[in-house]
Amino acid sequence: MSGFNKVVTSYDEALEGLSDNMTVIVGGFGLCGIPEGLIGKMKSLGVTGLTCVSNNAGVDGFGLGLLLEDKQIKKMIASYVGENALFEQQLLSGELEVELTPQGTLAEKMRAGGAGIPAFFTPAGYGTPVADGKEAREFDGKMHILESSIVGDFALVKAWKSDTMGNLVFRKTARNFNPMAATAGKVTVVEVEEIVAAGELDPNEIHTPGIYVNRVIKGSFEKRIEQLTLKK
Amino acid sequence: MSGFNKVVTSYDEALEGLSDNMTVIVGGFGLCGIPEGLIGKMKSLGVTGLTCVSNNAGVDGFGLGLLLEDKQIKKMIASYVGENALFEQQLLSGELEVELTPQGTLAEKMRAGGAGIPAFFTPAGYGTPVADGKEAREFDGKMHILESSIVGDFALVKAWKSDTMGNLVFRKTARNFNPMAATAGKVTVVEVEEIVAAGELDPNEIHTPGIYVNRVIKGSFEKRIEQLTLKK
Amino acid sequence: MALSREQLAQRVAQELQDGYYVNLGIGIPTLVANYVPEGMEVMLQSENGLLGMGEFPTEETVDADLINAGKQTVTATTGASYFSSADSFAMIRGGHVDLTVLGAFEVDQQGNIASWMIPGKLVKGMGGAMDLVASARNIVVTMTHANKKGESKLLKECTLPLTGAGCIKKIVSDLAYIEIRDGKFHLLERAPGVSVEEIVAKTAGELVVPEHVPEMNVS
Amino acid sequence: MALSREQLAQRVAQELQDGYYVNLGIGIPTLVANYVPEGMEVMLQSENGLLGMGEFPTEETVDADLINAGKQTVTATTGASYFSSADSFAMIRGGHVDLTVLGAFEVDQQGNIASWMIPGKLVKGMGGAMDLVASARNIVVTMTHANKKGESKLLKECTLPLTGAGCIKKIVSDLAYIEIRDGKFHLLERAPGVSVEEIVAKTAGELVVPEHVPEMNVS
Repeated sequence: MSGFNKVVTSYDEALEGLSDNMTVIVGGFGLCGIPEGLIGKMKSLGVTGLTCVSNNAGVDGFGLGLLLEDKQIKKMIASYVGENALFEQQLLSGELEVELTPQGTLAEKMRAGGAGIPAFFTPAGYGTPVADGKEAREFDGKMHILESSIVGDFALVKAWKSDTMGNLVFRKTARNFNPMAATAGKVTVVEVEEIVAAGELDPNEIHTPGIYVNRVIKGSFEKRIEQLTLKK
Repeated sequence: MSGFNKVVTSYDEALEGLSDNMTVIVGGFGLCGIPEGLIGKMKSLGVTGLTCVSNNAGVDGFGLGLLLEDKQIKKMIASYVGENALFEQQLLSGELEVELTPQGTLAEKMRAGGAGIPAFFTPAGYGTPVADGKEAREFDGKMHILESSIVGDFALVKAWKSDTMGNLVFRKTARNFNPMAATAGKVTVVEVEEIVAAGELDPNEIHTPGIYVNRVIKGSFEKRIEQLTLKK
Repeated sequence: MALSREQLAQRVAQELQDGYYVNLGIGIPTLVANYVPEGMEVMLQSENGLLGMGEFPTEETVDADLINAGKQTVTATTGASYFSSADSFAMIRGGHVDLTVLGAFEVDQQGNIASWMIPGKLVKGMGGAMDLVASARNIVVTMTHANKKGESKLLKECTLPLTGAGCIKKIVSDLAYIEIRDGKFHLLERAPGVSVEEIVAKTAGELVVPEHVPEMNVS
Repeated sequence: MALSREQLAQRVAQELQDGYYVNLGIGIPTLVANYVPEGMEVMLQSENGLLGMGEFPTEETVDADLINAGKQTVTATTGASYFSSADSFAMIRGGHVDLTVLGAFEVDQQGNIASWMIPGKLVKGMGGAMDLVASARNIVVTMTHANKKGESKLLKECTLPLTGAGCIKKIVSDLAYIEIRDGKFHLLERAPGVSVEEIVAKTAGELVVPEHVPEMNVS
């Protein structure tokens, strides 16, 4: 077996090394493009004290909402939460801490984490509560704040296809936070719909090169729709 | 004609508005993936006092080297130059100013320019002449320097294919600096090998969305090879 | 009479130009897509990673992998492209979107906007709103002129935590079209049948009223 | 006897591990690709935007759009990918490359490296070298131990402008394999037939010499 074969066949292998109090970056936007099986496995592993970094926190009974049921999440870093009664309860009771981050800043923090950029200036959040305690500076007549990057102990990613070497292709808007998440994990685990042989993906059309990926597992997905909206 | 039709049919239209003393970002790595026709047009237009931002400065008689013949470039921002006798002469005589920038920093400066990030910290260049006059700061036990973004009055880009709406696909390593350059021009002009109808490119495989592109022109390319190296 | 939601969208749509890339927020802003003038083309940017958002899908074409920033199922138009959230906000932060339309709780005469957080109420988060208002060069805020208690939402100074500072220049309310410059609100148009007096009464901030205030052109 | 260029590459290749992503600089580092041990796979990263660099092309397969960082025509291996320069240096700066091999003019016992600029000579530029040395966790410098005048290139303190500060930990020279720790050079191996005395004589910086210095295993 080649040193570049990233395929694992069990969720136990996929999440080997994941333990309490770790920081876990999770791809997805709402319920779109989330690594469903890996989240389920986090739940069954029972790891607690997690800091989860993800744009949203799922809904009751699906997505990261599953981890709230057993109070596995200590802190959530997200741009938009509260699609979720359990989340609200735990937040109000003080069992859960939330760090709200502008969506673009959150995306850029992950990208920077993967790209060796420890901090960057952004205009988003200047003059708002998000700027509290952060350095502000003017560039070109406009105020910006300094934001720092995020790296996860694990990054859990959902992709459409992977080859055995971990080269990834995403599908439509299920791409969202997944490519940045993939770069920002000390261990990056990817759950995909389809695994193909190395060489099957066009090198010109790979969204995430395999260098960022440690493990790939073929999952099966419910792909629950959060807001089914049809043409009238 | 739709407001999204970016196709122009003459180099005059393509470079309309380009004038003396502008900052022009030019895609390419060596002679690979350079907008040959647009560079040729810059030469024939005779614009001078240009600040050119490009990884390299071409060779004698090809690429940006062409603009040196009539001393059109006042300042070059690049990571590696001097494949070029004329360049050397003009540098030594003081007719040409050079700002050498680490290659990754140069790429990130363009990306940041297009992405509304005015400045970022990078470890590259700390402790070297590149750091002179720049703010240095420690993150996570490692020293970094603050680098600022680059925006061009024009960005000249070479892509493989474009649709009429300016959605771009690059080919192999001719991609290089072109995608970032495309985002960092106040006016972005793209020279391509092939223009296809809108809808012909798979939306999932577009490298640069048309929102960054102002004008597209079909060029013809010599694609000169700088270092032909064959298998023995 | 105060504008309906549809009329608000109609008036905002008059800010569109052919070839504009536009980001529409959730709620009334979304309706603007229904009033793009005949013969004009605009492309909608959805900040979750889609340029070229189309109408809602049919039951046959619905795709869980294709949603908008409101998490609704959508379609993609001809010439659309998909990209990551980082690339999407690079586009937004870099000022490449021509027009951004969003709602607000309050706007003040300095151009500050509050739209995401009411102290004492559970906060859901700012989503992409802070990035959008801090970056866009051309923003239209659309909202009711006063809240349900009749209190003005156009203030001397915002009372709620801000979404962005000094970034709003245009407001389309149900009563008026207003621009912000020189630290003041400027009344440019009034809703059909709405008196200048009513607008003045419902504007808490400093309002500059010209001699003649034309009526908006909405149907 | 001092190692040949090929032997230098051979010794550096012993630092490879199965599954490594590797960036090889121009010159001797490039030769390392010829000595990947049997049964081991590595992927070469070329900073102009290619992961999975293959051998040189034939006349039939040569492609002007497929070059390496030295601007030579190359091929791509199975499982290769192309990406932009920003993405390439994100990969490099983010520490995702397992091993970086490059040449140098001077290295000092603090791990500083000078490799791009000789004052008084025309400077061509640093290319990607500053990003590579500042970011890689695992760097091997390969160079001759002394310059053509016989002057040591392993110094107490670099005399030339630096490429990077405090970033070098391993040197494979034509005379020795040396590690840098605690602000000192540590002699770990010597080239076959080269005496410890010669290495000591040609090392200007502080060199820690253990009792037994094994010979390198090169053919």
